Amino acid sequence: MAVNVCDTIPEGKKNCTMVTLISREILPVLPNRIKQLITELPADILDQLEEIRLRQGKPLLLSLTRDDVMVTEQGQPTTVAEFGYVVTDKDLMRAVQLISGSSIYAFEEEIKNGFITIKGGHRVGISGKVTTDRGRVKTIKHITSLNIRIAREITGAADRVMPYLINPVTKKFHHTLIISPPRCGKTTLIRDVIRQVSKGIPALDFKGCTVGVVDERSEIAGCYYGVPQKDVGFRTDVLDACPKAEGMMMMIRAMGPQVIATDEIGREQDAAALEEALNAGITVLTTAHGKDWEEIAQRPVLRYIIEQGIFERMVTLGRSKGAGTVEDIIDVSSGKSLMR
Amino acid sequence: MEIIRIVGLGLIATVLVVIIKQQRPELAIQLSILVGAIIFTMMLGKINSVISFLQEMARQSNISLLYMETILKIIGVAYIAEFGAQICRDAGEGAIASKVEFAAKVIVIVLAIPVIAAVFDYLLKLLP
Amino acid sequence: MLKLIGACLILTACANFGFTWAGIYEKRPRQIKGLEGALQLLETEILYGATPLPDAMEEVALRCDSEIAGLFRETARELRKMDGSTGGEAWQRALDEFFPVTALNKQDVHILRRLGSSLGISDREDQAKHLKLTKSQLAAAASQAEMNAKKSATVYRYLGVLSGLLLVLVLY
Amino acid sequence: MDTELIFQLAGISIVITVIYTVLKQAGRDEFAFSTLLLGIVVVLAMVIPKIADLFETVRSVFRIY
Repeated sequence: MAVNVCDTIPEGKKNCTMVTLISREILPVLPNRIKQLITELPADILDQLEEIRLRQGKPLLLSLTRDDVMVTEQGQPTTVAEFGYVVTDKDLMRAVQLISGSSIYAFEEEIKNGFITIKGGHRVGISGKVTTDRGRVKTIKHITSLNIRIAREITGAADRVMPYLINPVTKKFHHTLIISPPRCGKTTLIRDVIRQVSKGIPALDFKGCTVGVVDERSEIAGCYYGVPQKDVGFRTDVLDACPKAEGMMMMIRAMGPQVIATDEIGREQDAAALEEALNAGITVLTTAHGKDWEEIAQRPVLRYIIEQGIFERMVTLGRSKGAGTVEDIIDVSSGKSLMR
Repeated sequence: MEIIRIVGLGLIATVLVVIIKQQRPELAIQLSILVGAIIFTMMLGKINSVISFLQEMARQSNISLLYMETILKIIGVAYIAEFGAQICRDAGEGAIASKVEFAAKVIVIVLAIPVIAAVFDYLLKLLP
Repeated sequence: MLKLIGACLILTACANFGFTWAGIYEKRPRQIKGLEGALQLLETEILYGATPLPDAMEEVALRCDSEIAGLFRETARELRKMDGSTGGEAWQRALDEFFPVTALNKQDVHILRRLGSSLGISDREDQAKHLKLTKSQLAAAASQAEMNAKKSATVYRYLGVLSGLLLVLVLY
Repeated sequence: MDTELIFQLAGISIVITVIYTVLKQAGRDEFAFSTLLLGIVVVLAMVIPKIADLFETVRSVFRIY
């Protein structure tokens, strides 16, 4: 049984939220010409919009849920590259300035990491000519590509999975690993799980508990100047742009969380930090890149973590019914699927 | 009293001219010209009455009016020339002043020619 | 009597004009110095605080000389509008609006304009370099303005009163 | 009426002298000079009618036509 989390939201509401979201949060950071082109697009394309890609000298590309589309000079969607509006270096320069609020210097760290989070929690990926200093990335000098990823916040995305993640008897949250290939709604799901855990779920008689989010890539909470732009619940503390292992230790030391949430674990230090959290009696919620758990087990660190029996639940996501389809939920101790 | 007024005016004007002369002689000259012109004009009214009296006398004593008028003209020319020459000399331009005076002398002689001619006529009549 | 009142009016008007003119000459070095200080604050904000431009501008507006705070406040306001204009453009627009109410001359504004084109488009060190350059240019302008002011302010004050007097005398 | 003119002229002369000095001190020599010229012209304009008056009177008094 596979469920698309997007289906849980009424169609009309989704439409209007998407268009207003784009006009309020995405358009202000686009250069005028591109802004105009996107404003003129029909609402159903805006509704499916996931990424806006600006590449110098290449046509403006909009990634939609299923395919991608270009925009002609007249503001019409097209699939022929030759007709597409070609992004100029001026467009890119303006876009970079607008994205950084005309303060590129304030985002040096972010640029080193390859992305900037803008207001509303949307991430903008950057690439171009990198200058290095003693073998380490110093800054990206000539920015030639931008990828504006529209962070969809789907309240209620986790409604279907929450019952499986909470122990019906002890009313405690299980250690959970979310496995998903890229662009399948992993972050959307973990964000909503965090929100629900933080707020509590009256229907399941689950009282909210303190959540510490170590948001290394500013993706879960979408922090803009440290303030979460997404609803992650009121019992949630966010360590923005903090290395995971260190961040988890910081959280454990001082913030006293009952649940620690991070995204994309995979390094050795992460495993050590996870164990530390377990020892402190903290529940862990995290994600990993991969198709399913067999694939995950190929990677030594993840395999080690899984073999330790840390996780009690594993949620796999896929695109079989659009982004955010929950493919499976596995009870690790018995190895059985809970959804079938 | 007219004279008090004029002397007072002259003194004040002198003080002013002296003050200005140190810095800007060209302006001082103009001031002195003005003062001279004003005092002159004031006095001309009086001279007018004197001249009228003289003319009356001449008419009563049957002296030819031609002579009377010539003399008056000569006095006028002399006055104006004196006025101009004085100012030039004040400004330190003695050369121009003497030229003006020379011109005045020539004009006076020219004006006096009819009178001189008359004198010669009489002399020729007296010497047969 | 009427003549006297008129004479007084002309005299005060001319004197006032002279004093205002002198005031402008005296204001300029002060305002340039204020600008220098403000840019120093901005440099600190950018170099050590990495404060985003709108916030940095507002911070500077609060802390700098009140005479030139308007420039920074206006820039911050323009930036906050989020109407697709970059920091440089906001700066230029603020300058256009702010310039007429100051004693700055074209040369000073030109220095500031040049700063605008590099505002916010590079990393911290680069920004600091640009700000330093602008500051040194302003410092040169300030010392020149000061010399100018010393000479000109008194002259214009005298000239105002005296020309008033002259006018009165000529017309009296 | 005529005495007033003397004071007016003296005043103008003094003011112009001061302006000239001030401008000269400020290093605006050409300005100073033009002010002076202007002053002389103005003063002349006031003096010349007076002289014309005088000459006219002299001519009428001494019957020089």
